Amino acid sequence: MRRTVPLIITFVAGVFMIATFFFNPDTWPQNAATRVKDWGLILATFAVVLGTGNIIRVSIHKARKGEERFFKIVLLVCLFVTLGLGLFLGSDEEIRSTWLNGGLFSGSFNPFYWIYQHVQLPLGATMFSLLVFYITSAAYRAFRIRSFEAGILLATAVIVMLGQVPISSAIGLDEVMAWIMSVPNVAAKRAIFMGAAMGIAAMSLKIILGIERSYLGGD
Amino acid sequence: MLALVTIFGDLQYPLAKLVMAILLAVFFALVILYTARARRGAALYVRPIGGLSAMNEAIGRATEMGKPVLYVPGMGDVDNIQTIAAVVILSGVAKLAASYDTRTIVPIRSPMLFPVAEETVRNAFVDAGRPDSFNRDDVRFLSNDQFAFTAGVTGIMLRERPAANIYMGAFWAESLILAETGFLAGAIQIAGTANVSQLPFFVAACDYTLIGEELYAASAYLSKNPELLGSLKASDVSKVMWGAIILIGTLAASNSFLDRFLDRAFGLPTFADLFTFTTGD
Amino acid sequence: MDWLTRLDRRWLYLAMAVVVAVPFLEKWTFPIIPSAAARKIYDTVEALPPDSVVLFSADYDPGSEAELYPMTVAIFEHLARKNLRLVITQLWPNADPLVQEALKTTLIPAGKVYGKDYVNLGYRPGGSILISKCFDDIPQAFKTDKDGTRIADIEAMRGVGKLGDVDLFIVISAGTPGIQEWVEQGQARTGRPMASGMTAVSAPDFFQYVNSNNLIGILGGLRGAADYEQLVGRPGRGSLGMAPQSFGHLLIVLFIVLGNIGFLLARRRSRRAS
Amino acid sequence: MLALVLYQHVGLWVGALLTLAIFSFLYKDNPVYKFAEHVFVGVAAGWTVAYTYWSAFVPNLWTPLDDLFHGKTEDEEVVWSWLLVVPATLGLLFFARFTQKWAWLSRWSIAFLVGTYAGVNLTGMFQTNLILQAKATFVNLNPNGFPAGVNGMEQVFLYNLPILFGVLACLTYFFFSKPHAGFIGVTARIGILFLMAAFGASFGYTVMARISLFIGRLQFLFSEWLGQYFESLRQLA
Repeated sequence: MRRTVPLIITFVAGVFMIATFFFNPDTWPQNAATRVKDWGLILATFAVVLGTGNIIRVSIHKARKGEERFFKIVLLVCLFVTLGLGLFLGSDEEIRSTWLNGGLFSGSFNPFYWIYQHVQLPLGATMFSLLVFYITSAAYRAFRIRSFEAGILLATAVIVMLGQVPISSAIGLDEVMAWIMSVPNVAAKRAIFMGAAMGIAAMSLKIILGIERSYLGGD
Repeated sequence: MLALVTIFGDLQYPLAKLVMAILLAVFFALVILYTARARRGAALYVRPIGGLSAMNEAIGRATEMGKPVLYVPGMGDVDNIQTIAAVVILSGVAKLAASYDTRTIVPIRSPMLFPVAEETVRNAFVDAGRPDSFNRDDVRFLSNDQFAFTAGVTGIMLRERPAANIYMGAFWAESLILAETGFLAGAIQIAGTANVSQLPFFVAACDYTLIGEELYAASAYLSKNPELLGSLKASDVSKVMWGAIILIGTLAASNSFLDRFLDRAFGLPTFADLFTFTTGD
Repeated sequence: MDWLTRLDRRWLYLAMAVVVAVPFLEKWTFPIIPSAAARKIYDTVEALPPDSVVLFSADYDPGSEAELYPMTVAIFEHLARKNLRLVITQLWPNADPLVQEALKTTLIPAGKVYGKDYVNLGYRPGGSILISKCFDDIPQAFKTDKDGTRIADIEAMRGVGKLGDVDLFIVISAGTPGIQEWVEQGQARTGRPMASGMTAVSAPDFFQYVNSNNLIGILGGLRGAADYEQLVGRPGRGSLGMAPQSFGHLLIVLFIVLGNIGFLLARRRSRRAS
Repeated sequence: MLALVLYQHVGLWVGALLTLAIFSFLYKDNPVYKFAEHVFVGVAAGWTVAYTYWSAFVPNLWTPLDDLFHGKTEDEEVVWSWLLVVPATLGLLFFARFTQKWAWLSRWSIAFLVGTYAGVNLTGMFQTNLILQAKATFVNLNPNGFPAGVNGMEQVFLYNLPILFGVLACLTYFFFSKPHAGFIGVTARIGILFLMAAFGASFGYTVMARISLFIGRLQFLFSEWLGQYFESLRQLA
């Protein structure tokens, strides 16, 4: 039961998904496959509860031990306030249509959405924007002519960066850039994709056949 | 042949799917064949992968310094095979670290990965003979939000000061935020991903990077299960086969002779059409 | 010279912030020489005979407005000056507000008449399947325009029954469905010229279509928008973005050069020492 | 009125101060950043649960089951609604981990997920990342085989041949079962050069997009936030 049943489940689920691939769209096997894929969403909702429970547990544990107590309390307060507001106010039709269709929420004032818009969005966008600085320091530090390979890395990066400065067209640098983008870039990416696809196919097959089973926890 | 086409029913373009089914079957056969050979004990040469030996060194250094190892199993969900490869590598890393009595901190983004990762690390400690050393707080679900997770991981890097940061699995824009912060914190960094767009950043900012298929190969190495290496051989044979297919395709594209021959002999369209899927596939 | 290799990263950060923020806040302009790719698109539009049909597909949404909206405006501006028929389609559900906004500043002030000079067929789901249907029969695939007018009753759609009747495809896209689908189901099957614009991040994936002659040219990110704005002589958000971006790029290149000078000097010194 | 104040002023101030708190990290880690980080993790966690509840749990599980018990389900949907018991059970099995005795049951859920997506990925990746990429590499190497107006020599020697060679060389780099020596070694080395050129190019091309993100934040800080107090800054938007 402990070892065999999970392996049977994996095998059946995997073989089913592979088989349905070969049917036409809008035939029952393909529709069934879509349903089964949707079940993943349902499982995810249970897992989210599990994960959030872990955040709460670890935070309380740390706060008890006095490690960063203030910050852990801040975290817990933010979590429970957002969660509470969300469960009560998240049923708002307009919010849900915003979630589904993207764009900005235009409905009447809603504290839950307020938190999303004025806390979560700016924090995420700012974290994202830190990249412009990290890309600078990474380029400075890593692009050294240590070897021929490193020299190539550096040279293409510099050509492409200069190629995007809008006066580069005067000396045809944008053409050089276009060549780099459409020849070495395309060739390397294709090979990576093809190699990775073989790696994925081999790994998936090993999982389905039960040869690779470490994801189920040790033997 | 005809029977197969019939089984596949009224496909819009049965040919490409049929060709794919055959190619897939050949690939499966190769994997099963070489796995069976490896199981029977045939010696298989496998070339060394730089990042792997570096991982051992990094864990060793963390142990000497008395600091933990940070292992980020990617931002992908369990539906992404990269994540599964990351879990397999995690079980190897955690086992090695556990045998040195070194902690492995594993921040998690995907809720569904969380139970899997916790189980993996716990088992690693059990296998290393130190079940009591496992600390449940070390496998942490941080956040499902991409950048909240990133903020959380950078926090761990700066405050718990792991001596080795290992990033394996699927990564997106956060890759460089993680790798640069890790560098500032002075950790040895090893990355591995098949997300092509993020490879440049890992290559630039980390000490070692496993590129694309190397990630899957590494998981086969680390699972310490000789038969798993058989699939690497199968994948190599398949690469030669695909190289040949590409050359034939190029020949066909360069000279219409081959296509005319296919047409005359089998009533087949062009060679490239064997690999052409139509809309909706 | 050791400091050159070990510059505190915070100086880099500060320099980057200044180099991007100052030109942005001060609205500096940067000279723009349009790329060959943008010029090729411009020339193709210029060379279209009067009454030609241009199909413009807006396949993006507000998420990539910053890069793709300026492009849309610049291209519309160009089309507004020509005597062409413009057919607008959308494969993404939230593109319409942006299309409307762009029309308001370009075709409408130019006196173009809806239904006669241009038509907006609006969003339809289906992606590549929709394009494939259009290949055979556009009126059948779309049935009506955005406002519910039957396609047969629209003057601008006169003689436009299938994709083969289109003289130029222009596709601005932020992802899937988008350029790839239009190339495979539209351009490749009809052999008509196609131009496209995309976000900078996705641009590397599309250069190969230029080399295979599927696309006559591509506009990548804000730079592409700036190039086209320059060509039509209407500087906008694209052109404004060029100064911070160019200085940012030049700064990184400068840092790379400095770092390498320091690195090479240090290496030479250590070689001499040994 | 209160809503307006909250939106226009309090909201912008909160957003702006949190933005600055994150930027302060560039100087060094500090309590203000730490505060923002913990707020972020807390809010995101609460938001995720609420979001998943309303956008996945309710529409995909609760409503169909509720309809089923009230006889509102359409006939062709009945079977699928009943089958929802399967994912619901598998979801609940996650919680078996909290018991000593039944912990192993949670493996069933994991096995289902991993098996399903292994199957999905296997075919999907084989098609798009292997077959279609290989097909794209069927290049024309005949300089005379191009349409009129295309420079055949240029196409072949500048584009098609290097791409073909590059793909094969990079694939050689991914050889695991042969030592990288001799012919394979040289080819693999050339493959590495192609890989490095591609990485450099992608790196350089991404800078532009990252600068735009930072400009977006500047726009928020100067135009939206300070702009409402200082007219001269407002036009930046």
